Amino acid sequence: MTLHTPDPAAGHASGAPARLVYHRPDVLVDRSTHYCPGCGHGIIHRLLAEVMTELDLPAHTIAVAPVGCAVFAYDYFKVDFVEAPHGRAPAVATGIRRVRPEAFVLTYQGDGDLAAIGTAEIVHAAARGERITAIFVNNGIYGMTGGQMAPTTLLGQRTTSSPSGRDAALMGYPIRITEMLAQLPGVSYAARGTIADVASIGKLKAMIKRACQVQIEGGGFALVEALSNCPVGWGMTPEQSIEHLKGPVVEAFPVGVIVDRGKSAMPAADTGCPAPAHPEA
Amino acid sequence: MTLHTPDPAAGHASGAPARLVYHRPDVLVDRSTHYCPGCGHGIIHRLLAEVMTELDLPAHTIAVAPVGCAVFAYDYFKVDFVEAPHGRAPAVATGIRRVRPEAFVLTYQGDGDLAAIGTAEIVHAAARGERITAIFVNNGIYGMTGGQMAPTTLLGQRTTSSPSGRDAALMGYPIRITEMLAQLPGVSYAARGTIADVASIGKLKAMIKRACQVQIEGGGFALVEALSNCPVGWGMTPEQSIEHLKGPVVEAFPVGVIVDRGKSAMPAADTGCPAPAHPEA
Amino acid sequence: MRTDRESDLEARPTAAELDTARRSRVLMKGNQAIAEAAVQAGCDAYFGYPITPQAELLEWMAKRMPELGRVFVQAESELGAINMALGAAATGARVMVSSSSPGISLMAEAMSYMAGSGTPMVLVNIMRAGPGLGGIGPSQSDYFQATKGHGHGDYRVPVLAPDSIGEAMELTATSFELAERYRTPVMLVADGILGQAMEPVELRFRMPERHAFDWALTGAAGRPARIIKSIDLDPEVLENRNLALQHKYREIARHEVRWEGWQLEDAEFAIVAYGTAARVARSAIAKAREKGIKVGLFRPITLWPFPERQLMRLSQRLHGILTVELSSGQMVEDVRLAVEGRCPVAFHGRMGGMVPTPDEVLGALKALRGRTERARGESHAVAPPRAEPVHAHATYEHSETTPWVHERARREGRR
Amino acid sequence: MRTDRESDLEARPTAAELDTARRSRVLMKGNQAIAEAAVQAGCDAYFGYPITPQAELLEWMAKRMPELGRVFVQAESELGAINMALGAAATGARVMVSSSSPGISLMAEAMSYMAGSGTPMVLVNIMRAGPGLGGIGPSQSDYFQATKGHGHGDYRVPVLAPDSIGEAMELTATSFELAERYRTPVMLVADGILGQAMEPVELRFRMPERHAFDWALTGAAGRPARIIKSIDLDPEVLENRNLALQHKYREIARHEVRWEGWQLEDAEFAIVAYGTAARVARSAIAKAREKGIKVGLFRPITLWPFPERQLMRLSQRLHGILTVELSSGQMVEDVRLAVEGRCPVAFHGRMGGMVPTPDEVLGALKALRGRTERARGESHAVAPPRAEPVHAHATYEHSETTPWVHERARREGRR
Amino acid sequence: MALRPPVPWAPLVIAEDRCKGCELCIAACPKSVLALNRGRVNALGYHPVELTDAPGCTSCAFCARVCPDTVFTVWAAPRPSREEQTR
Amino acid sequence: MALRPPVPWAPLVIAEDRCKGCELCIAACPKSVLALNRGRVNALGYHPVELTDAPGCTSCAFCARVCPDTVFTVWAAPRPSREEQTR
Amino acid sequence: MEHSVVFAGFGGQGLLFAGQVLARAAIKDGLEAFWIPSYGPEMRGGTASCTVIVGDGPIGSPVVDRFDAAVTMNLPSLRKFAPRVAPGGLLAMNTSLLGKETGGRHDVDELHLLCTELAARGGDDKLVTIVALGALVGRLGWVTPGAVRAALREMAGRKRPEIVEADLGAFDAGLEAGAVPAAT
Amino acid sequence: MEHSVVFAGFGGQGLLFAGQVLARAAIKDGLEAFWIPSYGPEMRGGTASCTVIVGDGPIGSPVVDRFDAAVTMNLPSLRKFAPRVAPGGLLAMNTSLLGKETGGRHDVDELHLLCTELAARGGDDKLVTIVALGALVGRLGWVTPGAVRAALREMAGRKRPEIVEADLGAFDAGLEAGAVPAAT
Ligand SMILES: Cc1ncc(C[n+]2csc(CCOP(=O)(O)OP(=O)(O)O)c2C)c(N)n1
Ligand SMILES: Cc1ncc(C[n+]2csc(CCOP(=O)(O)OP(=O)(O)O)c2C)c(N)n1
Ligand code: SF4
Ligand code: SF4
Ligand code: SF4
Ligand code: SF4
Ligand code: SF4
Ligand code: SF4
Ligand SMILES: [Mg+2]
Ligand SMILES: [Mg+2]
Repeated sequence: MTLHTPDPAAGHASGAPARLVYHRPDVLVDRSTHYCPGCGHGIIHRLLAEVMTELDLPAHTIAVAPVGCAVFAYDYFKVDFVEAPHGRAPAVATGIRRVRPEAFVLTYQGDGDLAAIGTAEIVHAAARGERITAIFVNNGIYGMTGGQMAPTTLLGQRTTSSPSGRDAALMGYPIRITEMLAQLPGVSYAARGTIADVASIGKLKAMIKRACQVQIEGGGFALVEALSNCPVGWGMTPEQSIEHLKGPVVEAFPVGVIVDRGKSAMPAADTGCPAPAHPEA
Repeated sequence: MTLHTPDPAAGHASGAPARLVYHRPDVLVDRSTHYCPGCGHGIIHRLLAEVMTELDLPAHTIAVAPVGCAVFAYDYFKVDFVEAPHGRAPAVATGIRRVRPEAFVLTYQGDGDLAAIGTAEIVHAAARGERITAIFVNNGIYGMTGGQMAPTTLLGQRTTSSPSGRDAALMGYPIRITEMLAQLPGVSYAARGTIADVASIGKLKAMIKRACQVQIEGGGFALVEALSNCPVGWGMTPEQSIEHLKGPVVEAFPVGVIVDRGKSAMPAADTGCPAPAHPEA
Repeated sequence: MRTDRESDLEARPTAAELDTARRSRVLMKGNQAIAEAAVQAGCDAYFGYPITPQAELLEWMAKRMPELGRVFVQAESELGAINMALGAAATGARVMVSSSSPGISLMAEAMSYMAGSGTPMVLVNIMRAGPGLGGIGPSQSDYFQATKGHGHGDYRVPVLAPDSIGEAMELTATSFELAERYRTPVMLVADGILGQAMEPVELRFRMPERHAFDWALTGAAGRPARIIKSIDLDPEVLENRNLALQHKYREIARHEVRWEGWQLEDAEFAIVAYGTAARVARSAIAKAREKGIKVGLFRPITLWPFPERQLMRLSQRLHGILTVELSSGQMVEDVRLAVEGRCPVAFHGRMGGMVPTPDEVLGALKALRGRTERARGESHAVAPPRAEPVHAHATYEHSETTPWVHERARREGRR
Repeated sequence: MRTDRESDLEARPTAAELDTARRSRVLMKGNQAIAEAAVQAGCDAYFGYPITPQAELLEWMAKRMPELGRVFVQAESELGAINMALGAAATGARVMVSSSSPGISLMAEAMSYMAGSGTPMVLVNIMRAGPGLGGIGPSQSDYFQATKGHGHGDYRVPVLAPDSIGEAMELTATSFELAERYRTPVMLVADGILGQAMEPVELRFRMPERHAFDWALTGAAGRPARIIKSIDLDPEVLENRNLALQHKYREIARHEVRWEGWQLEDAEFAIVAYGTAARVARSAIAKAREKGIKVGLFRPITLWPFPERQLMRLSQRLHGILTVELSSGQMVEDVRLAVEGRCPVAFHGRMGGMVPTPDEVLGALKALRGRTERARGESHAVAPPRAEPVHAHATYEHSETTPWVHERARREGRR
Repeated sequence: MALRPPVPWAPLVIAEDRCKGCELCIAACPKSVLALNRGRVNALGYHPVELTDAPGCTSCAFCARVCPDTVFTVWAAPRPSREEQTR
Repeated sequence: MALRPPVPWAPLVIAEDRCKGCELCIAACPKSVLALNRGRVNALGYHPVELTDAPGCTSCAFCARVCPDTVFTVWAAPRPSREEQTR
Repeated sequence: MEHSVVFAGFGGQGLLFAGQVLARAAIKDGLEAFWIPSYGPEMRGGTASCTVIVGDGPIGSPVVDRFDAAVTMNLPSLRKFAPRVAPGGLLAMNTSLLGKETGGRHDVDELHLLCTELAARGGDDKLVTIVALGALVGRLGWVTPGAVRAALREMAGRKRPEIVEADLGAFDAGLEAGAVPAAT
Repeated sequence: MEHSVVFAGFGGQGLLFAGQVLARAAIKDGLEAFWIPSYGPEMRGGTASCTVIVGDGPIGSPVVDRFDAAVTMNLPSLRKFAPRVAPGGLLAMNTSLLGKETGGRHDVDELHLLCTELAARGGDDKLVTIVALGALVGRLGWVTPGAVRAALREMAGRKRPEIVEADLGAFDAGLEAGAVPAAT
């Protein structure tokens, strides 16, 4: 890679030493990614890498890669990785979690992976309260296979498998699976952020950090949904895709922390639904 | 079968004709079932049969049998039946629904079937708002395979696969899947009833009836969860099992109508969770 | 990243074009041609889930089926898709599902149910390289799965394997016919090349006749209720059910074997190959004939039922057989079962999305000829010991690199 | 309804009993014996989902594993279970999963992933009758699935088939050994009878040696990160990966074939059978020997790698082979591949949960002897035409009822 | 189907051969007029239920509504006519 | 890693060969000091981004935070010391 | 020597248990044994059965052409298994439930046992199948009564020590009833 | 007669399209054709390629040992495919991007094309691969220019009628450039 080679002794014109404001986290492998120009996966990878570095996680992380555009995630992080079959990352992570209590266990899944084929696995990992941190990249489409409709595709959105736009009567409604999961008592933390602008990116990073901390502190299942873009699948320029994200996408999928139960299992009714009693019968 | 053969001309001693208060619905095949003594499946079968008769459904019903103790349901109803693989009844029903718009489509599933292995299928049938009526028999256990833990087993409950009682830390929390599904905009009706006493049985029947009417009226997905017993799997007499049902089970799984959107898709926030917006973007 | 298919949409014939261009030659992509053939064969419902290199089939259906007021559902998964198909087919609808290798694996249980309960359906597998997530290159490594193992229990499904896009269209109609005639799921298998390539095809479609089904679920109005199921807990009853299945399979094996011979009349050698491998074999045979090697092509079109007797008879007058596959050697077992030692059987295969070239196949053929000539020479003296069968000399290109790869992979922990 | 197993709990040896009774004979149920053998073999984690006739295996683990501070998870499904196993095994843990036929079908994709990525794991299939939901009676109709098709792609897994509960315990330990030695999933298959029956067993357990794995995911502390995967989109790289796999399979085939011969020394005929069918064959052989028929047993213990060369050598001096299976005839294909026409191969099978009786097998053996004697008589005049192989005379009990069942089934719409 | 009342008059028709002796009806009967007949075993191998006190039965059909095995058909005495009621 | 500032002084180190020309940084830069260099094509085949006005850059790192390809390393001029600030 | 017996009847009659006791006793006597339940889904109150094979060498087929003995505790079992007893074999019947029913076989030894009554003598009239086991052992002597008693003590003792004595009593009552040829 | 050509370059250069135009033209000329993309996952801006085989009889192998022609539109493609051109075959190169690069082959006909410049002449400097297609046709004459023009009109006309003229211009520019031996 070509860098402007710095002079070891260099500083600002003022003579005082310059301050490093931002640099790529060490845990990222120094190579270019396979993602399309402007794809949010890159941003989310970087945030995750920053958080892992800040929390000193890389050396004891075991991560699970999905099947989706992020299938090659293992090529970009200097951490141990296993590739899960499409949708099964939460089950794979459960297996790791149970035999490696000391490891930091991380999954990274797309919306087709997590909210379609892998629905049963994510629901039950959450219900079991598996001590896992899940990063859920919702770009409302199947990026890798050529832009087909995902369960999170907006109504009216055209994709290669909904050529006249998603029609609720035939194709159902977009699923807000994070809200659904947040109801489960085993879930310690659930939040939705987005990469739509610099401020949101900052908040998203804070969510990811909290979701990792919850695991370190011994809490249950933690999930962060990151609303992301897919310029190619959406048929937009990267900039257009960001505008679309800021508008209709965020409208359909409200951002914010949905639940933060920390270490405590199942506090009452904070999802607005009556809490189950668990008699020791 | 031995019946006290009635005399055609018989009436009450008063000489006036006697009134028929209750008789088994015609749609039930006149044979004894394979269910254990006191098993709620029998009661729920009967309620369903009554409702089908009252709504004149049998001749155009196509029903889907699960894998579970109710796998032989097709032996007891005089309606067309297809057997689904374990957990896949909602997908099978979707296939029927799409090619037979005029049929009444019914599924009947146990809690292992619907809330464990079939989680993805039920969630997505609900999300698509498939015009299907689903009867969900939650007896908190895997009856057919010998009484193992189900996702709905109560905390502390001993089963053959949780011999020292269900422990949330290792086996997770009971899932209230009907509440989860009720969040989805495609769900027209979701309710939970029980067979714990005569009054509840009456209410449960009303729920089943409403869930069938919703389909007839052209609504979306309709689901009735019936809290039931499994005397054999719970290691109780039928009476004890009913007491248990009335107590801890109903406490953990509150009965009542959770959502009734009728034909309209997704009215706001009646599950206490923010409603998604669906921009036609 | 996405699998780049930039000009697909441009190349897609419009519906109008399809109508007016009947019987003329149109450039069509394999995936789309199969889909359109299904549409024209009267497919009532399609259920699928995206996967490369099959996605254009699903996408074509996403457009065409709703246009015609028919059913298209993108399921939540392959499990969803195949079970939707089970439901729709149980009502007597003409149903198709498509996927590629990993997705097909997920359908094993339901396929066994459909076979067991006699539910007609056409399943298309545009095979890619495995195992696991593998790659998306063309492959024939799901031969065993299609013809033998897949789901549990004693069942088989007819498996059709076209070697051109035109034949794929024809066999799509045939698949529906077989499915309904025998009340069975049918598989149509092609590798990724046939799915992705374009060839000129004649738009000659065929709509199999519709029959009234006395088993279909339509609501028990005015008749006893019907049940579609595969369970029978009484072993004697279940055995009878299984015997009926085996009887059906014998009927299929008797009536539905399909294969093609080419240049076999004077052949001393035959290449046995199907699908894309058969096309490569054709080119290799042309080259071999130029060099005076008398070789022909034996191309199974039904992989199950395998043209066992036909190949058996042929093998009696051959010096040797070379089986060519895009796999480690799967169909070659059926070849050997048919041949049962009547002549030597050699194998040449490529894996992982690699396709053998005609020169490679020619090389393997020459090697076989060399060995058999030596053996035949010796056999004039003593009968050749059968202990070391010729098929043991399978050729895998680059197989000398194997141990090294193995080692490196181990060292890097990247298996 | 439930599958009645009223006295299981009473019959379960307590942990104390197990400890003190080492090397003494204890009555144990197959499912429980396999489970306990796994526990004693150092199994770190078990993942499962209930299904008859395997449930007691899961239940045993539910009790024992937590007692020992090890991992037991009842997964949400078989897909969940096998993928949990994939994750746990990727970290180097010793992992077991068990199920029965329909549940095994659901594991096809993940098995392909594990084979492709080199993840060791032991999968137990207590086979029941199929296809579909079928029944819960004993069966061997998943032979093809275990040895060939199951998942997609060019992979195989070692398959071990005990014929007694004691051997099942021994082979459980062996399965872990093979899995770790070759970095591969291994299957242990038994039919429902072996799972459900009780036999006295010696509590002789074996704990395979533990090795440090240079590939296991443990956190990339002080070493480069490790990746466990099966994907490689570059066909050349993926082909190399596949060649390495095939190399491994050749190694396994070379070193790990297991089989047992019984009364073969002077045998003119052999019965080839495994598992419960081999026990029936033993009784039939005893009866046959009383009648002066010189017959022995060839019992494959590894179904893959099949003892091909051993059977091939044996077949050179036999008059005929009878293959007996609880299936429509699956292993018989591997028998024929080994024999390649060197002697006639007949088949006798039962399906649907039925088990052949010794008398039945004896009958089939006599029929084979009759046919081969006739053929040998003729062959003194002219070489026998190979066109009609003897294995075509497969016997299925009651097969004459087949068409009738078929018809009735159709009429009632109850297929 | 037992769509005519039994003779001699009784409010219940009991399909005895289908009874599994679970006793749920017995628990549900507000008048306590049901019991298992311990002296008989039906074809399924159970002691079937019997009505111990026919006049005590109010035809409330609670028994029928809780019975999992559709054992009961319930008849009621004719309702007094409106005329009779007002009298 | 570019953990020392570039010479001659510039607030950004741009890993040009990793840039895919998506222009997200350009849209995010509050000072509009970034642009694609249409005169160059990098190894990936894209026009890479460049800093058009180094003094205009405030080192806010917005560009780095939106870039999906971790192209930027951002340096800031030394902060005035507390002394300087109070002066 | 290899002997086979089937125990068949209703689900609640303790058939699987009785079979296991026999198998355990065989082991104590130094024999081989094989116990296999009909593990199909059976209703409570439906039919259940198990087969036990005891022998002095390794047990071959778990499936036998003909049983050397059948213990039939209800009518469906009698109907099903009477025809499958080997000529000269033993057909033990629970006369308390079967009354005047017979197996319709003239080439087997039909043993009519008032199991309920005999069990009551032992102290618990539910232990009908243990009575039948006793009779089988008394009649055929495949295993020693001492081994059965030891097995009973171990097995019943573990989970329900309160009825060990009743079990032993039922066994002894059956043993005695089996030892003399029954009047048909 | 059977001819094969590979079109290879960056994902956005219209390679798959150009290949399809050639295949369509072949059909119009009464020939057989086979078009196959390298359908691997390719980044935008990564490499993409397709192979076209035209012939007067049924097309056999979709995979060829050596190409009769290669159209290489960027450096990775040149490096990959130059060695795979058959001796005496054609190696067309996009000199606008490749500059002074050569295929290093002395036994093939190297055709250097300033594709961008030639395309600009036709009206749209993006249509580089259509230029190369023109040159290929001009040089080798596998199909008639008329058939290509008709195919271009049909295919470009359907989705982007506004650039049909530019496409035709680019094709003609390439045709001309291909017709005379290029100076290397
Ligand atoms: C069992 C199976 N089904 C389908 C596929 C094909 N496939 C690969 S990625 C993918 C979905 C990708 O979508 P998503 O999870 O949203 O990830 P994205 O690419 O959008 O980041 C699919 C369906 C597969 N590899 N395996
Ligand atoms: C794929 C598959 N896995 C497991 C089984 C075994 N099985 C049969 S029924 C059942 C669960 C039954 O529980 P539930 O759905 O709650 O029904 P219930 O019997 O309690 O009414 C299971 C796991 C199966 N038949 N198929
Ligand atoms: S296809 Fe979409 S999600 Fe995938 S890399 Fe490209 S832009 Fe990103
Ligand atoms: S096992 Fe339980 S659910 Fe099944 S029939 Fe018996 S009581 Fe009912
Ligand atoms: S009808 Fe009412 S009162 Fe009469 S027996 Fe039934 S529950 Fe008792
Ligand atoms: S509820 Fe029904 S089955 Fe139970 S005892 Fe009463 S009548 Fe018999
Ligand atoms: S650091 Fe801020 S001002 Fe400077 S280039 Fe980046 S975004 Fe613009
Ligand atoms: S955001 Fe990154 S990749 Fe995109 S143009 Fe800017 S520097 Fe290049
Ligand atoms: Mg996505
Ligand atoms: Mg249940």
